[in-house]
Amino acid sequence: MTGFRTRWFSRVGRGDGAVGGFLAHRAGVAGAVVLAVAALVAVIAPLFIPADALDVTRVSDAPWQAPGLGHWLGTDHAGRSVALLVVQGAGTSLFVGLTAAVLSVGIGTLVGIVSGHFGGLAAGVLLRVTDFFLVLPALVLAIALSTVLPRGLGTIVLAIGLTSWPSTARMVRAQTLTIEARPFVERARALGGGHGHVIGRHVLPSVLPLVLVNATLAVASAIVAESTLAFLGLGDPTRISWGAMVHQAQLHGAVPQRAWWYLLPPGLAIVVVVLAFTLVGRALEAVVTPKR
Amino acid sequence: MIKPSLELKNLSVHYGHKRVVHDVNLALEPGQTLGLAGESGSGKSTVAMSVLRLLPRTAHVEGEILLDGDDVRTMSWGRLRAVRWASASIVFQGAMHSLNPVQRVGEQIAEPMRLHGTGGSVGELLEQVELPLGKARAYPHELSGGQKQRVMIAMALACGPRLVIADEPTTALDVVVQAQVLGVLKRLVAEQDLGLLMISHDLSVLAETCDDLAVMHRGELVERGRTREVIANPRHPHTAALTAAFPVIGDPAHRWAEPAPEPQPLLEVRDLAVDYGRTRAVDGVDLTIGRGEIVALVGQSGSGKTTLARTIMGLRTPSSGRVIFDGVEVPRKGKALKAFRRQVQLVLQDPASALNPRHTVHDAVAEGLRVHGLADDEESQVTAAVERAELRPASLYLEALPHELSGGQQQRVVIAGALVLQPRLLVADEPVASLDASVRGEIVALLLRLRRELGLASLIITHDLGLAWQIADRVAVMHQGKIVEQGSVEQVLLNPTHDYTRALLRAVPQV
Amino acid sequence: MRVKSSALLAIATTLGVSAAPATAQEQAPTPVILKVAITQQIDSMNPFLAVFQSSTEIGRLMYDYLTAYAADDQRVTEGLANRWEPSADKLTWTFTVPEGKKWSDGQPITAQDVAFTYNLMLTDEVARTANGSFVTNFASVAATDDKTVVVKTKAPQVTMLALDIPIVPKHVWEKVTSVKDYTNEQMPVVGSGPFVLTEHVAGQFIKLKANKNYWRGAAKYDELHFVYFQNSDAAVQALAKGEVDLVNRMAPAQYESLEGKAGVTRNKAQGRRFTELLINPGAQTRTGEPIGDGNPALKDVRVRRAIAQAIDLDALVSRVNLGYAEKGAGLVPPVFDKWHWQPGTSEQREFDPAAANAALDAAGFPRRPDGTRFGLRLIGRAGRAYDEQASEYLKRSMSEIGIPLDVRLVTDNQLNEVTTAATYDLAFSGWATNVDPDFILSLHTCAQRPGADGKGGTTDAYFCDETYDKLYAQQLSEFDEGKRVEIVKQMQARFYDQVPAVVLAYENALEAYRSDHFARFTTQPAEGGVIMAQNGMWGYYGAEPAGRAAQSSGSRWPGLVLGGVVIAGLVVVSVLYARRRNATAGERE
Amino acid sequence: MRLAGRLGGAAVSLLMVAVLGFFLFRVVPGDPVVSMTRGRPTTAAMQAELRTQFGLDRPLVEQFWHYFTGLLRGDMGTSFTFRRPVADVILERLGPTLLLVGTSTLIAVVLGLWLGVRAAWRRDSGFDRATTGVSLTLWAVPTFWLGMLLMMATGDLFPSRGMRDTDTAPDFVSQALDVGHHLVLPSLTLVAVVCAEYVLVMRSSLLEEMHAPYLTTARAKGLRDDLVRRRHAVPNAVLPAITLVFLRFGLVVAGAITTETVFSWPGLGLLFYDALTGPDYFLLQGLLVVTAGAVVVMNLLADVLHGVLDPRVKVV
Repeated sequence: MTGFRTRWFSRVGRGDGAVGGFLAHRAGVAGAVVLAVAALVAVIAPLFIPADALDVTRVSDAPWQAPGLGHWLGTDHAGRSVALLVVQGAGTSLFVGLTAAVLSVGIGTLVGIVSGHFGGLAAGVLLRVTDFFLVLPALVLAIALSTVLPRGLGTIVLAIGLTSWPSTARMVRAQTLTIEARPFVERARALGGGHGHVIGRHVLPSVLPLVLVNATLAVASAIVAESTLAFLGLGDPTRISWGAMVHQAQLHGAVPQRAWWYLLPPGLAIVVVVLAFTLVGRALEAVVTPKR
Repeated sequence: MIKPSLELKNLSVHYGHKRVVHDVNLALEPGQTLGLAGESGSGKSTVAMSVLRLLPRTAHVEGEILLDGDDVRTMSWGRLRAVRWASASIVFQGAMHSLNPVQRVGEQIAEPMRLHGTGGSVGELLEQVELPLGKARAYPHELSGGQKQRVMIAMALACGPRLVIADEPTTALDVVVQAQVLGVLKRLVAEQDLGLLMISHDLSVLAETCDDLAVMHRGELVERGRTREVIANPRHPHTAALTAAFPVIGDPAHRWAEPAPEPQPLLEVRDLAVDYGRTRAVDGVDLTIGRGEIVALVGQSGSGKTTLARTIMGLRTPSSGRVIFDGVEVPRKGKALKAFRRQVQLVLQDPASALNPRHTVHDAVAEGLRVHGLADDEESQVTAAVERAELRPASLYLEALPHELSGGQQQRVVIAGALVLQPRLLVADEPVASLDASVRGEIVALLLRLRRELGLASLIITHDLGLAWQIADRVAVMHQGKIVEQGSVEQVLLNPTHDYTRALLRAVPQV
Repeated sequence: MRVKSSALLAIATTLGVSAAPATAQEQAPTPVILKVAITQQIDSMNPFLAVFQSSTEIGRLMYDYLTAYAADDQRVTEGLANRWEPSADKLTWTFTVPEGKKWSDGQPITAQDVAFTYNLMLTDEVARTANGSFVTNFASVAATDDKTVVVKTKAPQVTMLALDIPIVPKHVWEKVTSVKDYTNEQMPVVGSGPFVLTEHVAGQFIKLKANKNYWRGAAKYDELHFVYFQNSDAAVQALAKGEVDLVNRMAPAQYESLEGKAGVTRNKAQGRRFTELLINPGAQTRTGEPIGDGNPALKDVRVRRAIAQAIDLDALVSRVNLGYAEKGAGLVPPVFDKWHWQPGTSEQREFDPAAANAALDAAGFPRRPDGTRFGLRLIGRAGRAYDEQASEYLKRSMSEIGIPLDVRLVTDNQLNEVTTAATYDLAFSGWATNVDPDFILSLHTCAQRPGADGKGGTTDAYFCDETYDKLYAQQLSEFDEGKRVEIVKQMQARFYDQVPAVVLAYENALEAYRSDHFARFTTQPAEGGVIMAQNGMWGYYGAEPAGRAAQSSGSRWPGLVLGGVVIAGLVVVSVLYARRRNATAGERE
Repeated sequence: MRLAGRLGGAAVSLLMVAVLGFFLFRVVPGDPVVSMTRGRPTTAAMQAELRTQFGLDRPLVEQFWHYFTGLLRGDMGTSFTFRRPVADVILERLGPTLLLVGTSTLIAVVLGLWLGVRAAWRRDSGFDRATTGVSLTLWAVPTFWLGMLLMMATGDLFPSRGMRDTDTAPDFVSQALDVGHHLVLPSLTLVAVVCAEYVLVMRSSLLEEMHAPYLTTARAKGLRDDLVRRRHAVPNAVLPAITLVFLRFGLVVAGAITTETVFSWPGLGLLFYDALTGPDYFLLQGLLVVTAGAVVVMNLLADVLHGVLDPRVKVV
């Protein structure tokens, strides 16, 4: 659909029996391994890539080479190695995904807990605002935001973070309400515990695991969102990211030239990493959600 | 020789390595009524489900299950489907969830009739269970708990089976409603000469309905005999524990509370009223609890007794009236309210949910101390409270998480959490309702011992008149937000003056 | 497995069956259609309102102007008027509209129509929206008879033979009450040009039919369709597939991708566009107030020259334009060779980083210990391949002379905003030029700078130079073309010398067409000229079909049917599958 | 009572959208008049004239008031780019978007719910693993990339752009086939991604119902397995999925931006993308109001429908 995918199905893990749980865990472990490798590549690989290899002004290889011995994933429109570009792009995509998710989940958690725990006017207004943002087509808003703000990674992070928090807020609010309805919170109140005590000792610890799950899935959708914005030409053009590579591929006519080696790798990288985050999220969820 | 309509031979069920039912032998003649008693986890429901082969695929079943002489285990699917509901039907536990929420109940009753091609009409069946015909068009959520259970019964009778299995048919129901549903079931079984296998944790319910009684304990059948004999002379210690857990009102042996001296008032409730929106939940209640006195507040669900308790605790704001504690009006907010809460502690019905699943026993018990900033010497205070709640030695339990404890132990933790603040009044909302029969006696004894040793007064909120008889000095009966009768236990329970109290007492099943 | 293969079989059979009628259809005479890809939106079909390049290009097909530019050498030639005569003081112009030219509905075209159109623009300010600049200097317009129009101007105007104003039929437009609300989409739209607008679906396509009454003679094919594409990538792809016949504005890589493609002929033409690098010369408003935040070092012309000298224009042309451009010099591209200026050997700035370094040292900007002199910002348009790539090269070139670049690629709007507010040091810009160089030259006069409030400016580079302005005023009233050319070249030399901007390259216009559908197109100019985006309609008008046999629309039928069959097949398969499952489901739990 | 409350909430949301739409896009940098006239011979006076024509020279508050009162009358202003009423422009593009999104949603719903039910019912079977795995993967696929890939892979089989060819015979059948032919790739792209979500939602929703006691009741009655599923499990489990479908449908209208961009599909998404480069204020505002309005309306519809399907929920 859009780059902005809500995480409705994140309830999948629940209701799975022992067998399903095991499966989810096994897939989750695989996902975690993939992520670890991707993170390692993102951090370490740039150190080994010679600066000249990705500088369009310095590369001397022929552009549009199909995969072969010299470049095993071929070259792009400027003669750069697609393989190196994908490796270089991992850093940007992961960085944006992580920070945007942290921002989004942070806002969402704060709003969710506040509107769930405190009643009254403020909560009502917060709820209204949350609902309002939920209604707004996130992609439209993010595009508008990235047009308003100066180009750069910060803008992308902000645009994604500011438009994707409502689902987290909803979820956290629902969870807060559930927790607050539990007898142990009533017991804490009866013991004389105030807002700080109830939130700090009961609500937050109970919400956090779900927030963690949500954050993991949020990274997945943030990476897709980043690639979407980059594809629409709204990314940070001075950085290589997977979405930006697809954008470049389209800009320079990879489709009519059938340059599959230019189009395929960045997209596959997105799919693999997003899938890995999703699998890890699901596995975490299966662990976190108490069995009924 | 009549062929038994149901015969279980060496029935064993296990899930993986976990054995739930072990070598059970049981036979049921046509028209016979048999009660199967046991605590949660005793395997009684597994036995019931195995009869129609309804256990999950992971269950491993051994032995024979003969339904009218045919072994259910080896039937083809087609044959099994034909047998289901036509030969034996089930009245499920918790009709709330056992009915399809988005289908009209009439349709649900008619479904097996169409399927098995049996005649009869939904109207007739509804009439038999004393429900108006119009209810056929209702959705389950539009019916009360009792009505739903009647629908379940009507459904069970739809295909004219010779055997009805009733699995905890009245568990979630109020005493009065329970009596009505049991009445219907009993009448129909007698009228139609049905075989009945009834499963319950409540001996008194079984005693009222069944001629024969079997008791299960940890997957094994430990006792079987005529109901009266089993109850009167239990041979197995577990059976004895079960019978003891259901106090007989009026029986001095079941009255554990020792007579208390004439007390001075500790808590006084004056003309209290509480509203939920437009409904008045508590309507002009006067109630006094003396120092060291145990008062039972009884009534059906929805009578307002829980709201009253919450208001006394200061967790709800009353619409009018006053609550006076130790001569001082209870403040409604701020530090003073916090200080008051040290004096009055709450014990909730379901200990499993009253404890934060992530907090250790130590954390849970110390929570009150931390809230009130009394954390110095936390260790010894917590240990003392835990041991006082009879979890000894405390060190065994302090680092445990709630789910590692049994229900009774959990309730003791909750009580310890209350005791640590050295309160003067305990408000206990159904403190034993969710506990197994054998455990409830221990908790009742603990509450009495605390009163004896610490002079701790209690307000026990309960629907269970037997519990009131067992523990309380005085009883207040609440009905539709008002206290209709109060007085000493003997006076109210043995010589009730109000019609409602009489109705409540009549509904209590008699062993 | 069985199910799958049977589904495949079903698809195959249906395909074979449906292919037959498709071939049969080819016998019927189908109209010959030229399909052209456009990537820019159409803002309006109302010629008084349409300002987009794509709209004006289609406007040229619907309406002739008073005069036209010849296809081969762009000289002024017959439009609706075939004769014109200025008075001695150059203030009164008399145009003759000959008899015999007809509107597409058969009505005669007369001088009345011309006078009506011009007068409408003089009286209705909304009608001046698109082409108002041509008439601001008009004093009066009158048709003395059906053949003669007399235009009086307030001051001598050199563009009197380049009035790019579509002449509209009086008998249609005199009924229009509000020009603003008139969409001009009463099909078919009455016009005087070689084609008649017959259908317009916004965002999708525009259909025109050949005007049988066109005074030059009807076009050699039947219909002209413009098909809207979101990006040139899609357009190129469509050309490769034969979905469209003509594509322009291709990126070099796209152009190269079509090399050797059967049935496709490429046209590398001299373009009317140039790309430049703005160097903020210390922007000021018309009143002399500083505006924006350009680096003060750039006020020094020696610094600007050094920067220009450090840019390897040849490398940019060969690596970024992939050779599809000519090295930049003056403001007028070589396609207009009359006005085009190339620096002489004495004026020429050769690429020489060492000299540039020395010049900067001399200008008082020595290198600091870290090797840099000062940093500059470079603003470009994100999503424009040229800017994205050229900025990398510039970054490297500038670092050679100790100037680290901070590259910021922004949206179109932001780029506009930045250049208008002069909040740049270096920025990419570019213009398309006209036959007459007046407009492109006017952009660099002092008067084009914004007013004191920072608004109302149309300046390109915030250039303000006394010498340049004097020359501009001179050429404006110079009616001797030879002398005017000389002045225009002097102006370009001055511009080159003062470097408020470096003209980087004159881009080639890269076009391609289906030569299996259309044998040839008329280019303008004849040698190395463009097919689309001409100063005229010759490219479309002169297209010659390659013979009817090649025109076939049957080729896409199999695919089309396949699409339907795939969906239908899926449905059938799932139904079958569900049936089969139902039959066996009874035995399961 | 509750319906009235929901209507009120929806109205408030729309109001906020209208306000936000106006001010958000006024912050977008760039002078639309400069954009409109770029590369053309224009004088400052002509630019000023254009500004007056579009009311851009008046104070922001006044512009807002004008826009807002117009909105109430259904007048969304005039598009800079198209020189026509925004409402007309949007209405014209609504059709293609609804066609694309409608077709895809329909296919995705049918396919997704069916697969989801199958997968959940046979949990952990090969079918389940395959379906869930494919769905999770598809969910991770960026739409635009999938679209480009499909385009590249299918080669000349399908047209690469737009909704119609210009030279198709004017009769209805040819036109319909032509549109269908163009529809295949974009709708396939949308279906792939949307469907994945429906599969996962339907699956998890049914899994939640799998242990519901009423299913045991149904089995005990002697119902066949597929009857238990069709008559009892699915009617309960489908409710959240249906609600989701409606919510998503509202969002998809705006969400087709990337698909429409890749395939040059002449719908609202493409229009939005084009309007941004203007920036065409009135068109952007109108689009935001319409797309957000679609979500609001769909939310409302989802509520009403939920009330109709689920007897436990009372809407009126």
